[in-house]
Amino acid sequence: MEKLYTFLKYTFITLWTVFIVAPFLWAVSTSFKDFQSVNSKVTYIPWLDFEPTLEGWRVLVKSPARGGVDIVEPYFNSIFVTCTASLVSIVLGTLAAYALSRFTFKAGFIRNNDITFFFISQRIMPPIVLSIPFFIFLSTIGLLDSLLGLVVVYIVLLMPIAVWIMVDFFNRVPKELDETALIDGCNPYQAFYKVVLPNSIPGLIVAGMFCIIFGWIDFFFAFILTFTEVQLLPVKVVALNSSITPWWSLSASALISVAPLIIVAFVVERYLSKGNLSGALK
Amino acid sequence: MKTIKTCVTALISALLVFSNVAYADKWSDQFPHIKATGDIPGECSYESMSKKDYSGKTLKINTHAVPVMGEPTALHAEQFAKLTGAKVDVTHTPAGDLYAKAMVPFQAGQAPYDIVFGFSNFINDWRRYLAPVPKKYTDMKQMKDVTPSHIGIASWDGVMYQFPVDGDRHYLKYRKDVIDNPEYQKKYKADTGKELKVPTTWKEYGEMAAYFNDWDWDGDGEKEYGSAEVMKKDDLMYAAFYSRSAAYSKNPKTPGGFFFDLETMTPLINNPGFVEALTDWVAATKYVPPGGINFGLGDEIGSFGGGQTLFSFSWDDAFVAAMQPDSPINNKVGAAQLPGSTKVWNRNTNSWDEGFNQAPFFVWGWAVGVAKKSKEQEMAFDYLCFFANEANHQADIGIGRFGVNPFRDADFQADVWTQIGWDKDIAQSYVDTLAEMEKSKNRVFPLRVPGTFEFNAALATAAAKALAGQLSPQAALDEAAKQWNDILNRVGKDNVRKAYSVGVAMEDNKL
Amino acid sequence: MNFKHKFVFLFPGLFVLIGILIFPIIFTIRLSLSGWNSYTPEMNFIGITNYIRLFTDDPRFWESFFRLSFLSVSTVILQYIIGFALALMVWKEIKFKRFFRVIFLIPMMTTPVIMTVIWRTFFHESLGPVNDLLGHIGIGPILWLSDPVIAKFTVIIVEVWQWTPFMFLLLLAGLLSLPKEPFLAAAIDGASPFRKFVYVTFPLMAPISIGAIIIRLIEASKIMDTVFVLTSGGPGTATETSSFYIYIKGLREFQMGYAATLSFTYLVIMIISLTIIAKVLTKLMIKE
Amino acid sequence: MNLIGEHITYKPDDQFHLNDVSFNFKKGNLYTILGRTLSGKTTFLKTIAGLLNPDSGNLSFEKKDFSKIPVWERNVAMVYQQFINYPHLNVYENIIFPLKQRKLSKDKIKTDVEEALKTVGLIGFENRKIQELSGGQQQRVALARSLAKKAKILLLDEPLVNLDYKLREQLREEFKKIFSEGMSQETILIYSTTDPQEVMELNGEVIVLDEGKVLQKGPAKEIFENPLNLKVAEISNDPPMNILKGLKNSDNLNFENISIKSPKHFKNLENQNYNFGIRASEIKLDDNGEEFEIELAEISGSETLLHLKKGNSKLIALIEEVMNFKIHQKVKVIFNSNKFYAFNQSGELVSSPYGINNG
Repeated sequence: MEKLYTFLKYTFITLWTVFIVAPFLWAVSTSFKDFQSVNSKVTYIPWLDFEPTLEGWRVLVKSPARGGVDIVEPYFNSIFVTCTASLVSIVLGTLAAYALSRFTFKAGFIRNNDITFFFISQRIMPPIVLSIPFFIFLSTIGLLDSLLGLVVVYIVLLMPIAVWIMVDFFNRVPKELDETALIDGCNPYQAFYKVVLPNSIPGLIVAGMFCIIFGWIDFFFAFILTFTEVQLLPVKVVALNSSITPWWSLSASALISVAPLIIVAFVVERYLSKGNLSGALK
Repeated sequence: MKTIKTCVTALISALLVFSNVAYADKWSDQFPHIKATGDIPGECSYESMSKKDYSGKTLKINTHAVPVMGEPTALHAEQFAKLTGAKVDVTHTPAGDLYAKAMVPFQAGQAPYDIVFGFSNFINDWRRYLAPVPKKYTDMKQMKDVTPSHIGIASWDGVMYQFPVDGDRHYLKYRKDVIDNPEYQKKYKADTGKELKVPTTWKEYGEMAAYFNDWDWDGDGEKEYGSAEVMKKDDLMYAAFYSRSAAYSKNPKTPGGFFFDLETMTPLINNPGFVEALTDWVAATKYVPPGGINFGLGDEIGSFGGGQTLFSFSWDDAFVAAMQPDSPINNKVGAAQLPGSTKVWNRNTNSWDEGFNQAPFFVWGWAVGVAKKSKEQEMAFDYLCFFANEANHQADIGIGRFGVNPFRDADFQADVWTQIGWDKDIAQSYVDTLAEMEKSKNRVFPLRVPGTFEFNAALATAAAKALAGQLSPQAALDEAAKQWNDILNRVGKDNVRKAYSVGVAMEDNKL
Repeated sequence: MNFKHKFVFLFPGLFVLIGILIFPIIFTIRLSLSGWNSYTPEMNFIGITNYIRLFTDDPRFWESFFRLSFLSVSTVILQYIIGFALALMVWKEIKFKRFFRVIFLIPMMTTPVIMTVIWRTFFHESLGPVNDLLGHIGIGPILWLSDPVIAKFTVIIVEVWQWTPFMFLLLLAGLLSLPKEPFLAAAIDGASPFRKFVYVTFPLMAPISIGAIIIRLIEASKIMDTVFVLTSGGPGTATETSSFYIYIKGLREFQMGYAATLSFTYLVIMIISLTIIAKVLTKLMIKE
Repeated sequence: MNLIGEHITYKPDDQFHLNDVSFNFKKGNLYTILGRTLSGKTTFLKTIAGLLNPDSGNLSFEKKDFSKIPVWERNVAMVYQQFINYPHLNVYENIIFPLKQRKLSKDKIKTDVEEALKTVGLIGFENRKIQELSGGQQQRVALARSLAKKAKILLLDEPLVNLDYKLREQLREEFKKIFSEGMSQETILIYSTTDPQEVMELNGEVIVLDEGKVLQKGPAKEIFENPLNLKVAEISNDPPMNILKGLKNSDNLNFENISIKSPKHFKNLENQNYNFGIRASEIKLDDNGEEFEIELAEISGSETLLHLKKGNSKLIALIEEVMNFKIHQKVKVIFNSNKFYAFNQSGELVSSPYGINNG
């Protein structure tokens, strides 16, 4: 019985790993192909099945005038916008989440849960609902086609995530902890940053990771709200979709765009392995 | 070494038949793109542009994704910047989003781009936001060479809003190595009792495609299929449907509208002509590659260009891609007019008129305009003029991935194509095909009315349902016609009629 | 605790959110009462004409909504089950634990709009590896993207691939923070692993499960990039979802007023149904 | 110079957590709050700490209105039942946390901390992480932090309840010592518990709390001897006092089917129905007694708890030795009738073996 379970477990894990890795392997292989190797028949292994070329990768750093897309600047733009918006969202979201977790709010029929739901409900809206109003909003305040404008929009996208994760996290941090801090002479702000915050790092890491992911992978707003001054990575990469879909350079760009987040995955995993991702206070 | 190279280039250039004297000059040294011809004198030549000074100014352009149109836009932007000192910012956007990307700021009263690329059938929606092309440019020599149909496409009621930089049409591409193969001709005759030749009707097209479907007829170890077509319900598939419908529904005896009856504004798209075309098309799902029902233009180009299918019809791209030197079917393809039909619907008599009918579809192509709110209109038009100057144009049309296709009388010369390595008879069939389309008196122009997108999307949705087997062709087109009526009511019949009459006038050869 | 300081914590975030969103929401409602489109781009007032059209003459929206319900509910259920299973498997000691954990996280870090292109090539019926490999063992070709029924499952596969990690991470974090006592008690009672799961693990995980499911439902309901890139809603309208339909009406056909009507209606339906789902889940999963 | 509460009521969401509670606590004294779970003990302590604001009533300390002073300025200390320490700090940092917060001089901090560590017996553990400590040690750290602070009011909220039996016993002993020797006479010590035995051992002033209401106030002995009513009798005894409904006549106390000779101290009671109370420890095994059936036998430490049944009467008897019984076994018990309490129909104490002296 035990053996069967172990066998099934490893089988399942292996199958799932294959499922996860397969498209990446395919992307790696495809990124070294050209029109010819993609369109005549299915090929897998470089040299054996097809003659590899670096063209798919080169396109990503070539200027558009040479048929490339030059993702270097957009890459850094994306990092900047994602990190800034995540940081602001985390700060504001964590404060709000703390308030919602610890204090009681009442206004008419509105209670804490309703406020939390209000935050989360921002994510219900399909991006298309917001795109036009945001466009007009940003153009009114003069932030269209700017990094700052994107940061403003991304805050709306990301703060709900931060609030959701952190409310959940704070709810699991015993409130006696902050009470003890208050009793020990901290005012609420000191209690928050001297005691609650240092003990919330695991929660902040998860929230931060989700913010970074959701910021990094957004395409729609970056697409609608920028013109020429500012370009983000996904928008730039999608501009490779000409009449011919260039499988090779899209594969290369898919790999390149996921790369920085793999670091995030390792950081998160490290906290998971230390066993204190959310259990620090148990 | 360099001098030898230059000499050779010059020699080759000299042999070309361009009316202008071609020679390597200081401009081609600086801009290798035009090394074949050197600068060709004109109002917007390299020479002329270098005399302008736009330093300190910025030109903003939204163009298509790289490389089709996107690469030449960026390339000429770079050249333009070098020549005039201007700063040129270029953004690249996938085809499906070009409309919205320009339309959102237009409607919000903004002009983030001085120059917007799009399709020629955007003209009715866009023209109120675009600056007309000034007389200075319409009178230019390079404009005189543009064919009348392309002037017509770029204009609205006689006013040119889009600067001609490209020409587009749908035509048939076929595998010459199969159709002209005597063995296959014999085999086909034996098996079907019919001749294997370039199909002249959609029925023949279908029979041949079905015959050459799902077996390895080029001996590469992979299966080949009958036809690659744009069947994916996106922004291009209804164009394929119109191409297939033109022969059945564009009756030279019944002027006054292809999509609507101009008098009553009744949608015509559910008449037996269109139903016949859709029935053909549903049958076509049997002879496309696996997944062919989900092919977009890119898939079509990849499939035909990769040697997977016998036929394909749509824009130039698939043909030019197939003729690239590294293509597996280089010089194995032929071009011909879209197939016709042996009957055409007559809506006046409510019956079929028997007899061969063929109607080329001047599907929209790349178009580009200058925003009315742009503060740099002069520079913007200079850029476009420079983009399409003769030296650039001649270099551009030879590069398949650029997507710049013939639209000037001078382009319809076989030599233009043989010099980039095409076989002579292929080049000849290509230019003949294109030139014949220009001459035809039974042409169909794309729908350019308020709500164009709604009309086309409604049709595409209905056609897609028929292709997927969700509805019968008649039911699908009835549904589309009903939606067209709804759209008409929303938009206002008179608005649509007014706009549509402009296109009908071109179809009826009145412009 | 109740201090006046509580507002200092809450208000910055709340007001930033309200400040940025108030305009879009009011604008959307107003827009939905107008006939704004590509040829008349103005805020004319046409009353509830758009709403009448939506409720009497737009079966395609409602079809897309039910399709969306099917897709999002089924993907979320699958993600939950698989995510939970994976989390349980790498919760305790296992070989290469850290490797598997990282691998399992990675899919959600890919940009859907780019990654789905890879999937499209992956499932390409004649040039993709899946059909090619299946062909070697005599299966296929399967019409992954062009069969109305299979295409839905392809969308589900891609969604499950992309977002199971989300569930996995939340559930794993939840598992790792569970108190040890109930497990000790169960171990003393000699409960089988199955009983331990049913009576200890699962109830303890219920609150975090509900949160994760709701958030995933919200996100899954916005499914668009995947559909857009994989199938463009096709074949026919077989994979069209609400947000994709709204996108078509809005940014493709430029019927802004009508798209706003769709959006607002969609928003109201979603808020109501998510509230109900949350209540039902709480009732089902937390027995007190 | 007292901590005085007057008519304190706290009633969020229309449910009483504290209901008209008044008290007067003097410096240098130990007060124990006895009550069952959810009786309002924690609310009571938190109100004094300032973590909760009562809806009505006054709270003053040293003649100042306490309600105007926020928690962090009240100079109180509190130990929670869930060993609350700062997990991100080590033992030493935990203990100096409140001192640093008060910006005391370094030397003062050092001596205070060492003193506190010594008191709780954690010398040598300064650099340990909190997670590395056992529950008992964690609670000692919490206590040390409270002690080092030298607060004027020290609140302990069931500090021992989450520890295992042996540790509890041990720490309780230590607490007693600390309270009697280590505490300054300036401190008011308030200790809440559910455990009557703890109350007895700590031997301070007791407040019995139930559903937010004060049921009885007085010295521990008084509470034990004269519980004012059934509720108090129940709360202040573990196992709870057995209550038997019965009729007193001139000689006997008659329960359902038992008759016992009426004790002397009942002689002035009118003959009528009463609720008679008797502690579990006053029921003994005796072959001459009444026969009962054993429903359950629990062994705890050196004692055995017998749940007995006869007809509709149920009793708990505490046998001070470890014995093995079978369920449904019949045993005979006698009642130490001298230790009977009598409560009237509305539950108030009317007669006690220790002589009733309330008005």
